[in-house]
Amino acid sequence: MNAPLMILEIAVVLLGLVILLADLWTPPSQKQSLGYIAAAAVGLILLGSFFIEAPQARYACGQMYVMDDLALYFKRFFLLATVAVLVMSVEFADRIEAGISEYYALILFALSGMMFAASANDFVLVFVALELITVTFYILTSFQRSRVPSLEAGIKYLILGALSSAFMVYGIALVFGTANTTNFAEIATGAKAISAKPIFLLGLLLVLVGLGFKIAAFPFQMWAPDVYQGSPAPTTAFLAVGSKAAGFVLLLRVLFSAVPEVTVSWTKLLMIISGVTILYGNLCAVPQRNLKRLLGYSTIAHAGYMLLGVTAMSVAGSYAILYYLGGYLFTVLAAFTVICVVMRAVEGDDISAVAGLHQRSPLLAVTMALAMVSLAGIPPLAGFFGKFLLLKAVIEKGALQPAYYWLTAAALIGVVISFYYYLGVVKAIYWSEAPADQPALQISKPTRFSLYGCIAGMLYLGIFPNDMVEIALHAAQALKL
Amino acid sequence: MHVGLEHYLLVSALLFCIGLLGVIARRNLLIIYMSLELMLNAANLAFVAFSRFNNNLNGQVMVFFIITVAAAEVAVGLALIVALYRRRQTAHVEDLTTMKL
Amino acid sequence: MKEALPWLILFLPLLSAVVITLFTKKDRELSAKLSIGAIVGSFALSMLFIALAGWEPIKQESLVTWLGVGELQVDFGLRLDALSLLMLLIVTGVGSAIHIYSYGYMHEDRSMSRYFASLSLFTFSMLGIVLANNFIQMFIFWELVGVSSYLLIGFWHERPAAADACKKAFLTNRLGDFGFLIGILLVWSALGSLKFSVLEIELAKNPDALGTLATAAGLLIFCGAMGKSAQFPLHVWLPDAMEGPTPVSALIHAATMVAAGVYMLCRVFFLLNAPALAVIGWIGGITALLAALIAVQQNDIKRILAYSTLSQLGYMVMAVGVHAPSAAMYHLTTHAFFKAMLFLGAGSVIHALHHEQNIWNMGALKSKMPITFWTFLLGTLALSGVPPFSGFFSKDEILVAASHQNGVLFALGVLVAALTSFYMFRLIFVAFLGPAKSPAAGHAHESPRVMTLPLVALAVPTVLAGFWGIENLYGKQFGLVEEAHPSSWFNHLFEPFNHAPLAALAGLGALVFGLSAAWHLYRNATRDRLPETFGVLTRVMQNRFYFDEFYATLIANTQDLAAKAADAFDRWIIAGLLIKGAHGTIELFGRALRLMQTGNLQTYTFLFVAGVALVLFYVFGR
Amino acid sequence: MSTLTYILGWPLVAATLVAFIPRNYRFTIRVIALAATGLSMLLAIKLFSQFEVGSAELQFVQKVSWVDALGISFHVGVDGLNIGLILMGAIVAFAATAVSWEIKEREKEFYILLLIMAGGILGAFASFDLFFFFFFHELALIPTFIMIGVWGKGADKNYATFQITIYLTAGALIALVGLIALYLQSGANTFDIIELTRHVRANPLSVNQQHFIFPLLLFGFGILVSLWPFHTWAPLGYGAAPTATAMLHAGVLKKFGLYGLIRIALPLMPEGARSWLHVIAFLCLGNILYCGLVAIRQKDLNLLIGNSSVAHMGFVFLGIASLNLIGLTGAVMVMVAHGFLAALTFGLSGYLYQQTKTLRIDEMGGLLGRLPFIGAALIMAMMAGCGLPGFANFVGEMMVFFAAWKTFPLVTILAVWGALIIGSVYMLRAIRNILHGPLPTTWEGLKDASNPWRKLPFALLLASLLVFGFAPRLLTDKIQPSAEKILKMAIGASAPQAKAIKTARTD
Repeated sequence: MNAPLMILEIAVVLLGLVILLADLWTPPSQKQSLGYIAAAAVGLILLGSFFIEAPQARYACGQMYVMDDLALYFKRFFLLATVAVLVMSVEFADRIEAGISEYYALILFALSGMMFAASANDFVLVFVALELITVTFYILTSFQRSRVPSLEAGIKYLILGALSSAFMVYGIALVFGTANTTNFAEIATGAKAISAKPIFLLGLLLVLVGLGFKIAAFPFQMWAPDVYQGSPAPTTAFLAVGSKAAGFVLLLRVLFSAVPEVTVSWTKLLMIISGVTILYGNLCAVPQRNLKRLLGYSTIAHAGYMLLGVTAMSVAGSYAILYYLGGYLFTVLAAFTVICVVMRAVEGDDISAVAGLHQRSPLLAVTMALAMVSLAGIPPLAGFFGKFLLLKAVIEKGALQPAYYWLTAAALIGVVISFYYYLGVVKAIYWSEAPADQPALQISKPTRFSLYGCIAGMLYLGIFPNDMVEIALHAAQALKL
Repeated sequence: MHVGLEHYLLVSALLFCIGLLGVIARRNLLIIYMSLELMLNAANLAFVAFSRFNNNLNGQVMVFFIITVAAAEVAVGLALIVALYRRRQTAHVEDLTTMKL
Repeated sequence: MKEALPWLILFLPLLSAVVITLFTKKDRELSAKLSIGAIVGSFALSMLFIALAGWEPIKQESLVTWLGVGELQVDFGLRLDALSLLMLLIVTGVGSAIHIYSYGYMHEDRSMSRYFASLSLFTFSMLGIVLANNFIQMFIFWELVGVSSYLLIGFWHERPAAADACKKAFLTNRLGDFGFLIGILLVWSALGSLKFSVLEIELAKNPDALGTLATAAGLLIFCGAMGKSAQFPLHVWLPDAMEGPTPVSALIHAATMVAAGVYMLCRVFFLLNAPALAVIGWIGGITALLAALIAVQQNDIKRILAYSTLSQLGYMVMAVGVHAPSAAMYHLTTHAFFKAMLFLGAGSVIHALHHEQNIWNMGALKSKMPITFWTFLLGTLALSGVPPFSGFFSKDEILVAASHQNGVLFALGVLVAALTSFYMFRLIFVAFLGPAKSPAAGHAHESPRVMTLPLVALAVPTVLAGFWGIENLYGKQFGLVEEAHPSSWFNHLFEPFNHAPLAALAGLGALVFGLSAAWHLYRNATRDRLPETFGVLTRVMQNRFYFDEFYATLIANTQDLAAKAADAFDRWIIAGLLIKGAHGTIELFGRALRLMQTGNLQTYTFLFVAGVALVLFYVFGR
Repeated sequence: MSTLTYILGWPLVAATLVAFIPRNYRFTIRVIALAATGLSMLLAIKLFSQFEVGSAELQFVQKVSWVDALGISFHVGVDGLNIGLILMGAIVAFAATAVSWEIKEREKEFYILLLIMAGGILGAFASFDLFFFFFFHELALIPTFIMIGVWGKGADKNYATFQITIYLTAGALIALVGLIALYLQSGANTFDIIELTRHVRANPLSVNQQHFIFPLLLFGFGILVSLWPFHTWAPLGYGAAPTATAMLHAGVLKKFGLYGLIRIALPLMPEGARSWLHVIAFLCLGNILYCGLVAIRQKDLNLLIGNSSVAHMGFVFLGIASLNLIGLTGAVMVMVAHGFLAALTFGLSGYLYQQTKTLRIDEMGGLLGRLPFIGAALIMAMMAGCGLPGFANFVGEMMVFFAAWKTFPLVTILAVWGALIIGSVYMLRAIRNILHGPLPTTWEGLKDASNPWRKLPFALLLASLLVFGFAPRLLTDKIQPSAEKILKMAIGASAPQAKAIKTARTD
């Protein structure tokens, strides 16, 4: 078993249970602040994770679970994201009629799923971790049961999620049938013999479909806008950051640890998916007026950008994805925290709700503007350096295969289009006609800190990328590309 | 007639397709959901068949996982559908289009 | 000491311009005095320098490299030889007189500081042209002269006419400079240097160095002169330039700046080959005739003088064209004196009549403004070429040269001489003699001393310049030294009749003809009888041969049309069609694509499965 | 720490500082901004005077490793090519801060953005690392958009903001791809321009690679410089921008693309450059003639100045296209001169707008009588704009003409026409309609810049134009060795071309 290796996950699960239990003895008025306790505890676990080192990959549960730099990187990523999401949830708590403690606990359980996903070295664990994430998210998305959009988002996510799980499970079955194992390392060693078998390839493709659904890549992106729009803001944020990152770590593991040879032969397919995803997300976002939906489309586009790193099939591409995710974490959390605070009073999430935000709260306005700028990929913010690394990784391959240049061109067109709508948000915040005398917005201290943290993160990753590049590089090297 | 792996796989594939067809073609959420379960069971069948013919018990372990997960999923899913029904008095997919474009 | 003098001469006016602009703008008196002091100082220093150094060319030309990059070496140097030294004297001398005169003329104007600053700037620029030792330096000052002229013409900028006139002057000059610059580029690329002395040596060594482009280069450079010296067809700006204050017209648009073109042609005479000179001669001739014809039918006293200036400039250019640069310079010199004086006289009249400029509202000024009248008369006599006034000698030299080179141009020259005396005496008869034709003319008073003194001062060279041997200095400069004439002034007076009797007599005949025609038509006249006699011709002359209208149409049909087209293209095709189109396309695509997101779960599942099928087809189906 | 680091650092430090000052301390904020840019300016002047003339080596270098894995380092330095630009940038930044008294609302944000912009601009020109070169440029770009959006003027403000944003980011991204490709293809594994250059000289890029990368840089940078036909953002954007932004962007930031072409594209990709020079030469006519003609038709002063500024860029392109020593030196000279000029004209038009609340040329008139200082300064600026000697622009344009004459005589003739005729047509028209003529009664209440503080920015810019106009060697002697170095790389690759230009390099 080697359970001590899984201490972080165990801690998170225990924390979830503790929260559930604590709920019983907490007076209703205090229940909201359980979220702060949870956030603090997750923060502690995050700190604790820095005492763990994984220079060499170590295994648990019979090679199913792997602990290496990549896993550690993502675990910390998820922990950090959860801290912010929990703080955001407290901000959001008054909009959830009942069961706020369960909401926190579910977030923690989803977190544990993500952390397991980061360590997955076996299709069984892939499936279990993913289902743990997905099933909790069904609930998280529909947590505002009285709101139809929230319910609708839950149902849509449920049906489509279950559909993708079905494809994936069937795919895993086929892979298992042909390779006679579900372990990545064993598949990798035996891949030469089986990679020509169509059944094996079919199985792998179906697994990819499942993962493509998670990251919302074209053509499996349909759910994303609706679910992003309907879910409670913290859920959306967690979905955009955590769930997507989990999808990516699994994608990296499956593609590069389990079946590297097959992956190479699918380069073109991945390139097409990446390019189309970028263009689709950005184009659809252009006429969008609903802020959360706009971010939904925008996250589709960002999945496309990160797929650029996958198509590059190199360490450079992989660590670019890791770096990009790092920046993306702060950026998206910042944006959703702002949305969460601003939309408290407003029904619907139209862009006009942020009009004149700079008068109501300069801090929120600045955060949102920075987040948009970072998403657009402009220095000195994190998004720029991430895109820089991704483009570099792709162009690097261009010399060998000119198709990469076309992919670059598609990415550039996408980025340019994205300026249009990101700037539209900035415009709404700073120079749109806004209704006069809107009340100033109150921001709680933890949220304020969380915002400061996001800003600092965006700036730090944008201006001093060195440390993070080193870390991401180390983590990516665990993939043995 | 000797029943071989291919036959099991064929049945499993058929089951999967039937489920898929149900998901695409039916409008009632409950039926869609049942079709989804059918698809999961198709996978289970494939697993068991592979496990049997490859002499690898891992497949059967996986089936247990799948069954467990499916049970959890069903619990959550049904709860959701019920909540929706109570709210909207309908379980038809056409009525679930407040968010689009 | 001696080396520093020319620099001091050049920079004194600039210094005064800068000091006035930066510090003494508030103090009008002080500004004026500074400016006057600067130019008088320059004049004195010029004389001192000539006394010290003589007229011999000074070898050491450059002091600093102004700009040196690779092959492009531009010095800032001074070329000091008879040509530039004489010109120096003219500019500072005439300039001094006009500066002093301006002090009186502009005394009431509240922007006098600005006036004097511009005037000083002009002096600096003009001296720069004169002293330039290379093309770029000359071009720089060439442009600076243009801009100071712009500032001075537009001095009363609140008057629309003045504002339009300065714009027109600048643009027309720019048109000439365009050719000039191309010419400079041509010469530089062929000969590899911009320095006059180097170019002269190169060309002497190898006369065909410019090859087939020689004529083109010469003519392009002539374009510059065409603009600045207002030669046909770029002459249109000069009459309008009379919107500036009268002293400005005297200094810039009669004596110095407009002469710069002629000066420049003489300076680069070595570059001009025979075909180019022929064209130059013809342009000069045509300008002279055209302007003289127009002058006959003008009624504004300054405009008459302006067209007369044009005509005389044409004369000078014609002289260059008939291979007689020294004659051109000679005429330039004498013309500077008497035309400046004429303008100042006109200014005095205008000042006395409270800005009345129509000669048909004048009359009988002879007795009321005696000094003005007599000096004006002297100027007229000199301009018409009455011996022994300076104009006679210089004009005669041109006619002699023309008679050697080109019979038609000679005839043209004589005709212009006749016209000149006709319109000048018309002016005298109408404006100064005869009855007073308006109440203002009846109450006129002589101008103050500060204005009449310069008139008297300028009258001296007007009368005597023919006897100073200026032509010999110029002749030496251009290597046409004839045997020295150790003759008395009396011999000198009759020398033209001995040397080339045809030209001298023709000139004299023309003078007499013009004078008698004017006497016949305008003695005691109160209105112009010429239009009745000649009808259409005079109307054409009055309307200045419709050049302005022609140019307006031309510009409207070419450049303005092109601008309109470019603007429309920019507005509709690039900004409208391409950019808005691209934007619209993207928006359209976005709107079309998101139609996929119907919100219906069934569609989604279908699309999902279709997507899976697509991926499978991509991998297995091909 | 190199002086250079301080020059670009002070504005950025001040921006951070201002962020922590409460917004009602308006005076303090202003003083800090002025002090920071003023300090930068003084340091830049000191740098300029201490610059060792005649050396093509980098001076005032500072190099700090930034991202080891990628070979990115913070590397600043000056040589002849950027010394003038940095001086110009610092002076314009100060002037832009000084004219910003017209900003009355949200001053804090304005000054933060302005200072970031100033720091970014100076950083972009000082950087000798491809990454930071681009990074600083973008850093300066974002404030531009926001400033136009928030403090801009005119009905087309939003449209202008979007257009300028999309255009410039597109241009910057294309250039970025080119830069990354350059980094990758060179195989030097460093973003350091100096090392990269050294490496590429030893192992030149293949012709194919050059033909692929050069157009990326050309059009990427070209869009940033409003190369025809990618120019429409410029007049529109400047027309809508607040004064200080227009000054900084049109004056300084825009030169980034040109600087990049000279600094990076020419020496590293000589073959690519050669095959595109003709295209540049003809496109530059689009700027000079076409935009000049468009400027003639403008009814809005800022649109006129904007178009004229686009037109002036053509001269720089022509200088680059001529690919000889005179041309490159002239191109840099024009860049510096135009920086001062554009800042000056936009500053003055901003003053006029602030006074009259309109920029429509036909609504103004006779203002010289009411505004002697501003009017005189505007006349001088316009004169400088049509290439009058005495101003730095003349020197640069003249050099460009001399340089281009041998390679592209026809283009040169047309360019001269654009400079001398078309330029003066629209400039004089503007003077005639704005300053000359009778004063309408509407404008009798206008106030001239009487306070020395108000005059200072304009006087400073005018003085700079005049200093370099009268003594161009102050700059050209510094540019020349570096230009020569660039040129050696740009034409050293193939023998015949080198021979043809060799005559241009005998000094």
